[in-house]
Amino acid sequence: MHRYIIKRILMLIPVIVGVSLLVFVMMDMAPGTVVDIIGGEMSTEELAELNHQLGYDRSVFYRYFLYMKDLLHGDLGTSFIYKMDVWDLYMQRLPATLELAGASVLLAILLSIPLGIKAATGHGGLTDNVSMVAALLGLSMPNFWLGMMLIVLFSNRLGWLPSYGATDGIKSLILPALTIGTGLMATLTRTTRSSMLDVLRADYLRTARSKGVPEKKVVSKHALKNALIPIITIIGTQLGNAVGGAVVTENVFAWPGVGRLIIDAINQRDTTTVTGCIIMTTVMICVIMMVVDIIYAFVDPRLRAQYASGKTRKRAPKVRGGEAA
Amino acid sequence: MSEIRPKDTVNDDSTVLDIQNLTVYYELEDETVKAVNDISIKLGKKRILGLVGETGAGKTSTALAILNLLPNPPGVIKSGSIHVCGNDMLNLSQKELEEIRGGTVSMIFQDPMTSLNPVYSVGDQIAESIELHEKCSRAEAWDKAEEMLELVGIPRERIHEYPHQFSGGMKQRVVIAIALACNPKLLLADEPTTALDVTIQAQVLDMMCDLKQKFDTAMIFITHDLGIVAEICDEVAVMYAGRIIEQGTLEEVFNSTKHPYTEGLFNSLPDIENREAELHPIQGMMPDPTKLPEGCAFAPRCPYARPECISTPQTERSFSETHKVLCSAYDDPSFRIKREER
Amino acid sequence: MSKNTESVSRKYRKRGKLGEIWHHFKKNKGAMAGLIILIVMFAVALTIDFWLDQEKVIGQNIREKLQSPNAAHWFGTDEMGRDMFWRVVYGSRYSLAIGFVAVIVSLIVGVPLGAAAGYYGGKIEGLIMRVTDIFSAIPSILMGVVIVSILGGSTINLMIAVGISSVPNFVRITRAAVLTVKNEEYVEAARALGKTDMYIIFRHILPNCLSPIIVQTTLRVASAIVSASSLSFLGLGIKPPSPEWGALLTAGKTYIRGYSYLCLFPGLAIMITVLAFNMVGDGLRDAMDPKLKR
Amino acid sequence: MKRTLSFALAALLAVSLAGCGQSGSAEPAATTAAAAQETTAAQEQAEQAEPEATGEQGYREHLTIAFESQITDLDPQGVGNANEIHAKLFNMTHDTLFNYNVETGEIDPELATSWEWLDDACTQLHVTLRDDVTFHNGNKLTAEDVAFTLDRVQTDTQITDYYDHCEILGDHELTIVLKSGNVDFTYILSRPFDSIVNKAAVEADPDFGGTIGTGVWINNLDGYVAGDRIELIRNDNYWGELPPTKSITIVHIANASSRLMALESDEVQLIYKLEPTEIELARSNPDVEVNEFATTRLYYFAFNTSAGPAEDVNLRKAVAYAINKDDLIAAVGDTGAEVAKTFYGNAMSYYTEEFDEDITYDPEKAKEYVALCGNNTSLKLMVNTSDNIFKTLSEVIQEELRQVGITMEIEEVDSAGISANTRYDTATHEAMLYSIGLNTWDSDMGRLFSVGTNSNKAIVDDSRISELLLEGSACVDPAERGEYYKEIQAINNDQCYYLPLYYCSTTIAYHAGLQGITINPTGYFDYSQICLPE
Repeated sequence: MHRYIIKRILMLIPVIVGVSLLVFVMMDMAPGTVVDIIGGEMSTEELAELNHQLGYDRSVFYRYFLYMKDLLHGDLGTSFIYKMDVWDLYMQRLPATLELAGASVLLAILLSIPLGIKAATGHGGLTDNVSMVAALLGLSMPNFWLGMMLIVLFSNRLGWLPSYGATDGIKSLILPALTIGTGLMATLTRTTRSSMLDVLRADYLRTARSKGVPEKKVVSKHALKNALIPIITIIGTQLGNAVGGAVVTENVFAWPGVGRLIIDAINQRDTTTVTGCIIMTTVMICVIMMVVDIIYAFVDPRLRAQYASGKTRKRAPKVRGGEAA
Repeated sequence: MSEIRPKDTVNDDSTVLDIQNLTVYYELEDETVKAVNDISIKLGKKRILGLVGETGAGKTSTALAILNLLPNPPGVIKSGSIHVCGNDMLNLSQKELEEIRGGTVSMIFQDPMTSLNPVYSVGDQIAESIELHEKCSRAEAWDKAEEMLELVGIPRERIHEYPHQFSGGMKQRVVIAIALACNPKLLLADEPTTALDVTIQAQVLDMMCDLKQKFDTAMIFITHDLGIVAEICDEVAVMYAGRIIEQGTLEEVFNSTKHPYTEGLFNSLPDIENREAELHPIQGMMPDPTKLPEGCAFAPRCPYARPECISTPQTERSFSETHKVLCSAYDDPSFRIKREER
Repeated sequence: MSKNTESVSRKYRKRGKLGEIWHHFKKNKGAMAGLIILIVMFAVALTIDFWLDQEKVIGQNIREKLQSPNAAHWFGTDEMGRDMFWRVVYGSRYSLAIGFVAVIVSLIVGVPLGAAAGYYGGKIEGLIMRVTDIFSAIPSILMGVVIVSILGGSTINLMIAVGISSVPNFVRITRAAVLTVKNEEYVEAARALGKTDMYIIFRHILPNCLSPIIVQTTLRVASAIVSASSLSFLGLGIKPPSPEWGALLTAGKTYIRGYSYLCLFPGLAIMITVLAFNMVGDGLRDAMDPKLKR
Repeated sequence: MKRTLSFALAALLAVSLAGCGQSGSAEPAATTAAAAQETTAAQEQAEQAEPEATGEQGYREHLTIAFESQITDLDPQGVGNANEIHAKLFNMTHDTLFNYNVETGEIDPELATSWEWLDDACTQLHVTLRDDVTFHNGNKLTAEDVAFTLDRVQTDTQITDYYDHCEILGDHELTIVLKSGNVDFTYILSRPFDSIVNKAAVEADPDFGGTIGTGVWINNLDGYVAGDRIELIRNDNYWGELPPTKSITIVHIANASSRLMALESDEVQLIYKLEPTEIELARSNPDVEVNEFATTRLYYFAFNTSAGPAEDVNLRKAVAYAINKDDLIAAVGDTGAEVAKTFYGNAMSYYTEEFDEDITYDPEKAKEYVALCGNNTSLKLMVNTSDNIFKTLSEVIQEELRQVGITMEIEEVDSAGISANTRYDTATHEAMLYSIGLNTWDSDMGRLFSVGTNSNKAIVDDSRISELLLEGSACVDPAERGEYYKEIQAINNDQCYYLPLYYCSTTIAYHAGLQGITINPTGYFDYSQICLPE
């Protein structure tokens, strides 16, 4: 397992180098630089001076080189917009993002897995049909639209829940978590169902039944554990996405998360902030995926054996069911 | 072919399995597969019935029906009754069924590769059955599981290992251990050796015979390998397109074959003593199980068939108390198949 | 059950592959409903210029601004007095076009890359997949934002942005599909006959990978429409006065407190379209893969 | 030396909005003198009613304000934060030397108790400071801090073009020396961006030392989430009057509708900028008070006069005559907006009616000019997508130009893009829509013409205008100055470098009963005294 984790971390390095280069180059291609944002009414000379200070008179690769040199020392750089270390900026936003990601994923897990199982075991029945239609609807709803409609209904018309920000504890978490959670729930229900359906036809379930294992236990013990791998994969991916910042939802709810920070930073050409946050996101996703892999190992002894031999998982287990955008 | 000799018939009153007029359909959206059509089987204690037939003849469906484990939908038992040790399998509550499955009857499935749950250790899977039926503690169940494992020839230390750590033959032994864990009265073995290579086949067969002696189990042995049947079975039933077309003691069926299909089966076996001899496979294919004819389903392939064979329903004909054949050719008292003439 | 697949495979021979797919597809009520919705939408989108006066869509009439839905204006009017119904209807053009072109962009880029990675393996695969990893490390919506910032806001650029951000998906899917057929006998045979790699890829491999790609395409069109409207929503959209749905939503969000119908209808339009694509995609997937038939 | 303020400005006066909720808020509080009197009266009432630290009337301890854009920097001299939003914060956390009195248009003392120009050319300003002021960190305010603050200003041409150095005469006394004369320098120093910071604090912590000021409110950095929220705690050692409110949170809610909804559900108590269409809705809510008033923010259409099709003055004129400014205002829905004839709105001094009929909506005339343009009748308009108003304006203008035969293509870019494309030295735009928050003093519109700076969006390099601007700044005689500024307006109307469109109005809305807001047409509101009786 140790070897596996080390390998995983080593594999992260080229991705970080590549991602940060990509961000630098792309941000450089976008019209304007951070100097244009902060240099609102400056004179040509002042702009030139600022350009020089921030390295914008040199090529993008030079700036990238400088950035990477700092990164080697663990320094994510300084934001020229917020006049803060990017690390501090990120850490200011991370709790809200994690809160939202955790809440929505938890919501999805609590609702979707039982529902997906119910749909699969009662395949073709009422629960199945209703939940599949609902899931498809959930999957098809643009979540910013859903968010706006929820705000209009629950905070404006009914006045039950706050409409913005992360100020009111659980209460302010409900609507945004529901907004992100809907898509998640839809995907997860579909995944659970199809994964369960695949497993429910497996020979070993017949074996279990022929042993006289009660149907409930056949589903909850024998089938579920086998169906879990794709479910965990989806949860991991979704959690990863959410940790990267549910950009649009955060925007709708003025949620102080990482996604909104990155968008603001992109709009203000704050390259260091964008790069730093995306690097951190990559790291976070890597950590999540590592945890997911470790959970895999608990669930599936075959994968455990694979890790023990130090091999990384070749591919994510095949996942069916639509992905949320 | 090995020598056929009559086995001592143990005449025991208690019937372990009694199937009467069982019919099983798979009802798909736009068609119905008639998998099992009106079959009856009776099996006494400690007897082994060989259920023989081509793929798709309805053998596995029959076995699953006995456990009332047909995949539903689409599988439905249309009519008939099944009694195992006096229990009406088709009218039991779910709970009673669960008690019988694995306890009184258990089944060995065809493919050991997929029959074991990959995410639980073999010990867990054996002990589960014991725990359920013998009402014992978890530790006792595991002890028993270890014994079972040893019984089927796997070192007890491997009890904590997972299916993927075993070879195919070993897995089949585990499956057998699971099936035998609770000393079932009836064991349904669905081609337990097909997936294994020949040397291992022999081992497994030997083991099963030993175990049968030990536990006094009655057995339905599903196979299409007549050699195996000859070796271990007491009785034979030959299935074709969902019907039992010939049924009798091993001796009766092997030595005085009556049905043209059974004859065809024997003819298509290679003759070890005469390597030069030509093989005589049965011509044609199994009929579409969704469109079975009124009469004999084998008629299109039957060398003796007459036009009315295919249109008139067949009647059962008994040649002895135990030997029954489903072929209208015997309406003509002079009719003999070639094998018998030889 | 074995019998099941047997009879299914028999049917294959009878109907031909396409006929078989259609046979299964049309039995799926949801998929058919989706298909009908899409056909209607396409018909409207393609012909609308012939029967609808442009003036109805872009003509401003300040005096009638911000009317709630009524008999004259079914979906109400917007802040410039334009009829929302016709704007939403007309917007289908943009949204469908964006969805399709975006996916075509990602197909054109993603499928050859994925095929090359899967077919050649080794260093080429390593390189392509690492680059894909890097691209997919950036959340796709952010990728879209950056690309639109680079290219500037316009319909074409929005399509490109959405298209590029879903390239990694197609690379992965294609590669996985290619890997499964790469070692099939017919490919070996073609190789043994000395056919060129290009020939083998296009003639033997890709045609056999089509079903996952087609299914993915349909589902991706749906998500491309959502992504595009999200980008529009973030203010990186389409030039006025084009009534693209995302742009309508963005305009509407400013009035959401008082005139929420301005958001409601474009949102519903997006939802129904995406739903239709999803249903068709699901239907296709089930129809194309008999072993997955539910 | 000071001028009298025009009547309209008086109408926008500082309002303490205690009483006007019952009667006044239903009408646009904008433009009549009567309204002004009413609000002033209300203010007096409020002042009388305000209990002196006794518990007779309870006040909410905590208030939340929602801003429409993000605060990125808590330091008044931070690079790139000279805008309305940051001004509102600095007004609360910091103090300036002088206070611009919106009512009188005069400069009042703030940290400076007295000042005088030592010479007629207005190059040396002698300032005496209060001696009872401490910073949030406990340090005393000294002349050192003032000099340090002014030296710190690096990127603000309004300061750097004039400021030379300070001569410190004592702990609380100094002379500010300018490079060239500027009558308006005290006005410039009243801007919140020139708030005084503590030298010791900044030197100890260059990143956040600047957040320490002398104002009523202390930045609580522990609660600060950059770009999202700012926590303020009352400075009980403040030298001036203290509000009863104990703490304030400033949050960023970008969407106007969301802000209103948050206000209506009492999640926030004060918001700025309502969507014009929602003003009536907000007014119909008894828990919400709305105030609408004119501002000095000018929306304008600028041509790139240095290159491209708009080099042709005929095209510029054609566009000028084709645009119907009233229609624009109607399309935006800004009922309180005021058509701009030149850079001087009637809220400002030097506004004259002379230019009112100079350029008016006249499609026929526009067509005549179009005819003079030959083939040069297409124009690309660069529009900032981050503000819906620009989008709306561009759509209407596009339609109006189409009527007279000019094809205008709209090119959407974001804020950074528009800045980058319209840099003075490398401008690539053909025309653009933009807005500028003008200050109320006369020379401020010079920013539009200042050669070599980024605020010169028309890339004007008109030597006569530059000359007039310099002379105007250094001229003490109001009448003479007026002539200079009049000539600049005439030149622009003749050349159509800029087409001033309108001065927008804006709205604040707040929880009914909220008091203590000081409005400023520049948008530099002072919220430091807000409180909400319960």
